[in-house]
Amino acid sequence: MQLTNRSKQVSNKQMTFAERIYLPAIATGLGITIKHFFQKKVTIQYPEVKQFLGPVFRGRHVLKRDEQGRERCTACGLCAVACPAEAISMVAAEREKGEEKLYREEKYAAVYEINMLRCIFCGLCEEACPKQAIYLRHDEFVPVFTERDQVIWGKDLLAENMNNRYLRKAWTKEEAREQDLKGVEAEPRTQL
Amino acid sequence: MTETAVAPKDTADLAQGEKVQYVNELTTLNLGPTHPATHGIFQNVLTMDGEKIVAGEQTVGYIHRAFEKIAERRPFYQITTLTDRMNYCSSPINNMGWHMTVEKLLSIEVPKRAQYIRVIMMELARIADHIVCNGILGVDTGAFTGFLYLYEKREDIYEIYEEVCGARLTTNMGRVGGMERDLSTTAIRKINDFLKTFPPVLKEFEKLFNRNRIFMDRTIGVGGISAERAMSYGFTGPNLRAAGVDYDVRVMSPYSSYEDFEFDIPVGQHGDTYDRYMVRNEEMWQSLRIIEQAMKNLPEGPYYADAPEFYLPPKKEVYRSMEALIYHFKIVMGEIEAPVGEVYHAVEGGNGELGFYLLSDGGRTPYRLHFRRPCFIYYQAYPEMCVGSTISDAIVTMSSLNVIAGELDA
Amino acid sequence: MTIDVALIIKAIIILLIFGITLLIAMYSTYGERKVAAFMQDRIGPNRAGPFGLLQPLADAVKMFFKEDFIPSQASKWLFILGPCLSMLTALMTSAVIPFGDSVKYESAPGKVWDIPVQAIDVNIGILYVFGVVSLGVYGIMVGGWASNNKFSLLGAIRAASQNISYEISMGLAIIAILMMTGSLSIRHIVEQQHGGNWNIFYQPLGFIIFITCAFAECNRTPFDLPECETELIGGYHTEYSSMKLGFYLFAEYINMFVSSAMISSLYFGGYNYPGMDWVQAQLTSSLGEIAGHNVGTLIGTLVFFAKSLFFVFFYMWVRWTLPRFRYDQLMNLGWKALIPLAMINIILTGGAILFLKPLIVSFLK
Amino acid sequence: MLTNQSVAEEIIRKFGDDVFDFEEPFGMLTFSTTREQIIPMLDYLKAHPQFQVNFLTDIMAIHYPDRVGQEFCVVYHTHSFIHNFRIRIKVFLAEADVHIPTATGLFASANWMERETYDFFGILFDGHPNLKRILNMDEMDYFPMRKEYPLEDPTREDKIDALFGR
Amino acid sequence: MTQDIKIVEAPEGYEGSGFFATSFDKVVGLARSHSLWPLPFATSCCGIEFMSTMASRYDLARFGSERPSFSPRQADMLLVAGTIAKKMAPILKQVYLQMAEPRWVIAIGACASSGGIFDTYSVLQGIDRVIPVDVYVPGCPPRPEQILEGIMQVRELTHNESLRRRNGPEYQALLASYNIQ
Amino acid sequence: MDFSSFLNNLTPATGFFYFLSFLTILTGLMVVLSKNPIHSVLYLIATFFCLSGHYVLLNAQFLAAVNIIVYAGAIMVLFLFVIMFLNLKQEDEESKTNLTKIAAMVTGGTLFLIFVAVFRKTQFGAFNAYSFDSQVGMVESLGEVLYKDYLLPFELASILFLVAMIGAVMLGRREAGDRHF
Repeated sequence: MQLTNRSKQVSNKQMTFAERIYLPAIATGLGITIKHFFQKKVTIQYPEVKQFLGPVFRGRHVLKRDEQGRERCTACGLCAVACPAEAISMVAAEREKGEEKLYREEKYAAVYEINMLRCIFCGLCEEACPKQAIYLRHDEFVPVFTERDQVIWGKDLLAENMNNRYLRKAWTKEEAREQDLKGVEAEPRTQL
Repeated sequence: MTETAVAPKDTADLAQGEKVQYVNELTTLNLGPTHPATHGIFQNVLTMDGEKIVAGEQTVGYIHRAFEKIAERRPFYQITTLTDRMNYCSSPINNMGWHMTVEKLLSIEVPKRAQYIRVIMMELARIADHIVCNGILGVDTGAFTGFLYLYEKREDIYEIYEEVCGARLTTNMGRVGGMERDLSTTAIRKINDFLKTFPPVLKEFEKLFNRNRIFMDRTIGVGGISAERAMSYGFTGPNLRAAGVDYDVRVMSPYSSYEDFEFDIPVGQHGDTYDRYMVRNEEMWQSLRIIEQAMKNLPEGPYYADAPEFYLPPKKEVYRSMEALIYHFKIVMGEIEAPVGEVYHAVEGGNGELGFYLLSDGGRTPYRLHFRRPCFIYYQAYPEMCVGSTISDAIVTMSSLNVIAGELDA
Repeated sequence: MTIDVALIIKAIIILLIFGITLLIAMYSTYGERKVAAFMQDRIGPNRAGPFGLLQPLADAVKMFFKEDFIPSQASKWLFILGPCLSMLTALMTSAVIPFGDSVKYESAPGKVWDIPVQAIDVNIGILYVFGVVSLGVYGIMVGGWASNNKFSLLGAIRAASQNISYEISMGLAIIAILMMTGSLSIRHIVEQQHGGNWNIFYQPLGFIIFITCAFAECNRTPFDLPECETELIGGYHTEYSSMKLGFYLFAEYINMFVSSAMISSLYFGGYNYPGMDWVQAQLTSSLGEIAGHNVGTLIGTLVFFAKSLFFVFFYMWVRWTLPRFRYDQLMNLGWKALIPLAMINIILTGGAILFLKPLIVSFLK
Repeated sequence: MLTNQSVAEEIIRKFGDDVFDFEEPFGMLTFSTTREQIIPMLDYLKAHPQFQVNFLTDIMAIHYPDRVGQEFCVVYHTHSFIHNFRIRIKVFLAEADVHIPTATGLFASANWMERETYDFFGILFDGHPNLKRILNMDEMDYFPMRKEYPLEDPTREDKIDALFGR
Repeated sequence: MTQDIKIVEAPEGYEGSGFFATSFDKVVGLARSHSLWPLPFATSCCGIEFMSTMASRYDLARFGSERPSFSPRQADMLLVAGTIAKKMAPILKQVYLQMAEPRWVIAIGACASSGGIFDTYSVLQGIDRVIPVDVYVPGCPPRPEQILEGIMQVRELTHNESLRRRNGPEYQALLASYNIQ
Repeated sequence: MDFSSFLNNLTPATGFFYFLSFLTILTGLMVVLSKNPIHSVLYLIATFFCLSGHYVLLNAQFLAAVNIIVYAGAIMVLFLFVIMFLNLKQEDEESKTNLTKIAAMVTGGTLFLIFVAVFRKTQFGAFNAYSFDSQVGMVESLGEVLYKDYLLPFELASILFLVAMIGAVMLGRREAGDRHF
């Protein structure tokens, strides 16, 4: 049935004599594979060589702290709502006197847990966060687990380590776009 | 599945239709659900006379995940993550299809640039989808190597995805109202690189298979279906086109500026495996053409629509202005009411017409969301296509149909 | 005493032949994986030892310590017999292949022993190989049937019909060679191809038929229907685990090596190579009669291995390039293409021997 | 080119009072009919020399627990390739009587779509050759897509309400 | 190959002039860890990522694991990649039962490990409901790198496992808790 | 002649002969006695091997090889093939009526009588070591006899085979419009 005038017949089932006797096509095929035999291999030797995963890769979560090391999270719960896997849970608490060094906002997450096996790394929590608190690291994965009871990560694992801070080129996509337009060199996709 | 000690069912029951006198004893072969050739998961109970199939019946639902039920509990923007996992070989098409459905419901006009970016992503996804299908067809006919050559290029597509959205397979790409981020210079470079490096690889793949008599013998006349039966069985996409009907949603009811692009609709002759293979192959070339055109004519401008109620405001605004913060909260909580109405939107997915039938009662979630999943609809023709052929044919037919379990079982 | 030493040398040669056959088969598995990887732009095994050289060892040890599973519904003895038969027949074949010329040993002055580098030189060597190869299918059939699994049975049935069909054209292809050489002894055939006078130049068609049939007899792609993974999971060895599986896989590689050795013996002159007379003369003149001869034999043997290994590589090369046939196409090819071709080849050869040869001989005179 | 107006008029002329509730949401001709008329309707559209609505895009159902007497709605999406014209037909059914004739005689594709609809909503397609569950397990004793049934897996043990964050 | 890759190290043992002794367990463990044949039980998205892992760029073959054994008898590790619905669970269990000891199980991805986003009536909430799991790989789907991490974790387990573990009472108790004899 | 002296006089060749004969008869009996047809076929193959051994003892290497190639290698494979296809197992055990049993007894008894009669009349030829031609069973002498004395029957037989083969191929030919297989 012809519905449009853009159709194009593509399949030709008539074989020529050369095709009929198998050998030329086989020889071509063998030629292609032997060519690849001597070509450079594309394999990345993974555990030793690590590849850069792109500036916006959605890896493991981190609860950012600000410059003074205070937690940014204010336990608003937007990330938990935005999570399609319902993997995030938190308990909010009021900041007490003397805790200003620990928490930036007046409310903070006393408990912040992510079920790492439920998480689908969709990035919606990062997008939902109004406080620049939760990020998905572009340079690290969640490690593998051997026990089911290791999988719920609390703040001890999620909160950023001040000695080994998580850095990234741009913290929002607008920022990334500005830098991109300015021509800030993108990180090369090679070894990490 | 190696366990074949199935209770010998009354095989005559399986041979639906007229009673045939079989000289030989019939055996029942359980193909799947974990047979390597079923890739995804479905079971084919084949009744065989020697190596010849006399009847078949499929059992599906082995990864039924209740997408439609979940969709009734999730705000619109979270449903994107569901569509990712439907046809996971070409998730961006699903993502975009869903966004366009919602945009249709909300009557949002998406700017040209976003539309073009979407087209680029969708065509990349189509290439990725067809790579898997044609590569696997190669694997199932016994030639593994060609598949890996193509798969290398698929990794390049993944890199582009990663640059655009941050994930490889389940992309969660795009947002209601546009794209979540613009194409970065790296992404543009990578797409251009891909446009340059993919054709030689595809040519090589074609040289390995297209005119190789072993492959042609394996596929020509195998699993054929007439255009009429194909229409009756609800075939769409490459499988219908292979039968000779040039139905393509991109041309018939253009969406996302497809009317701007110049491309052909490849069609086959008899709807057999070779036709399907050739059509998919040609579609990859056509997709490349579309991407080329889109990259060349990529308009400047915003990459998201001016719809503050639905598109998340820039983060900077959120930190600064109260209004943006309120919108931000409302959008994330899913509290912005959608209009009441019903909308059907179809896109040309990797396997055919991927339809979204969205019924909204004005709440934060769809009242009912139905996916028209092409795989589910055409897979029922499989017994008819493989009866009378051998088990090898049945397997080749199955892989050329490109049945994606996630899409099949919802 | 003197006889004993000769016997010991013979025994060493026999042991070496079997040892080398096993070793080559073992490293063929590694080679297969590396070749596949390289053709697919990958690297292949490289963690077990330098360049992954210990990979076959790791596989073997693992298989030895894997649970040996006998399905409850299988017939136990036949289930065990299957892989044993496969391995036995595969190993038996290498006995009559001449790996090299001969080793000379002077036990006493003037008393020189001439020991061929071959396990046994039967004067019906080809028939022996043929007979043993035709038995190889029993291992597959018995194993496949005993597994009590439909996929295995299908694999076994395919193997049986395939092997029988391709044996015929293989035999017919060899007959053309026999017509040329007039001997059934493989050593004779090899010796007649002295220097660069290889049969491939006289029998190109026969060679193509033979190698196709060899692929089919070894169940290698494009004829790997008995085990093809995507259709029959593992075919006849679906139910096998542990070392019994190892035997099956191993037998396949031994068969591959043996048939490569046959190809190089029958069509590529075995241990002969162009200019070998000159090399031999140089060696004898520089090293002395006996030592020179032995070194010459060694070089010949190495040449033979190089040829055989090339064909082993060719097997792998083809496997990772071509799609496989369908069952009926395979039968069609065997019965409708190869057998008539082989017959035509015989007629042509006969004609050439009867008419062309005297013509050329008289012309040269 | 077919217009919604002309097609609707033609259908009304043919079926009279059996078609009602004409709508055009987002340009697609939508109307309702009765279950007695649905198969003749599909047949008519398919055989119509001009319309040639010969492609069944989709069959699905909707559950409206609040509409008494019209709890279930079966929706047919049909498509005329020649004119690129889509029609949506709805049939409302009461919960007490969820029978509707099958369309498998007209479209082979209706087979599984109807089975799926049965599986999800329990709608009985009379005359269907093989009306049994397709996606869910045969042992399942309810129709999961009906609004009253929960989504979540009831056996999930690690489900603490606190985890949901809302 | 300019980069140094970590190849196998000789197992711990006693070395003297001309001899090297090590425990049998270690040698076997070492061999096993370099020859883990996977049985890909790939049902959905993660299966595609597993294909990537097998493909040229990540090349599972480097660890000697490229031979997929679709027959459970021959496989050493079961890679469950993708959603396992309740309809599928008995089949998964059967495949596990058909595997020959020693066997390891990796749950790849959120769905196989815990059900992921599919907390629904039809999806099994983690395959550890039906079979014992050795390694969970998070991610939806995990990147090939993560799948490789998971496989390397299994290699670690294999390497250090005692030959007698599979006959030990602890293991029997574990199996018994899943109603597996 | 008592048994020990018999053993003492046994040359390797005769010893081998007795051993092979014993095996031949044993496997031959097992062919008949096995309940499972597959086992019967396998015993039959073993019988052929023993017979080939006898040929070798007779210095008829060609016949030995051909016996294995043709009978064990091809015909028995087909036997096995057919039996596997028919999937005969323990069924049909009761189907033997008294009539069949009687008929079988009569036939068997007659055959036995004929054998006895034949053996009674048989005269063993004297073995003369000097006039014995060791090459009589070799390929060359066989070829000479076949192509000189029995040329016509040989050629006729080969034509018969050729015709049969071509006929088989023709029968297997696909009719136009027929689906393959």
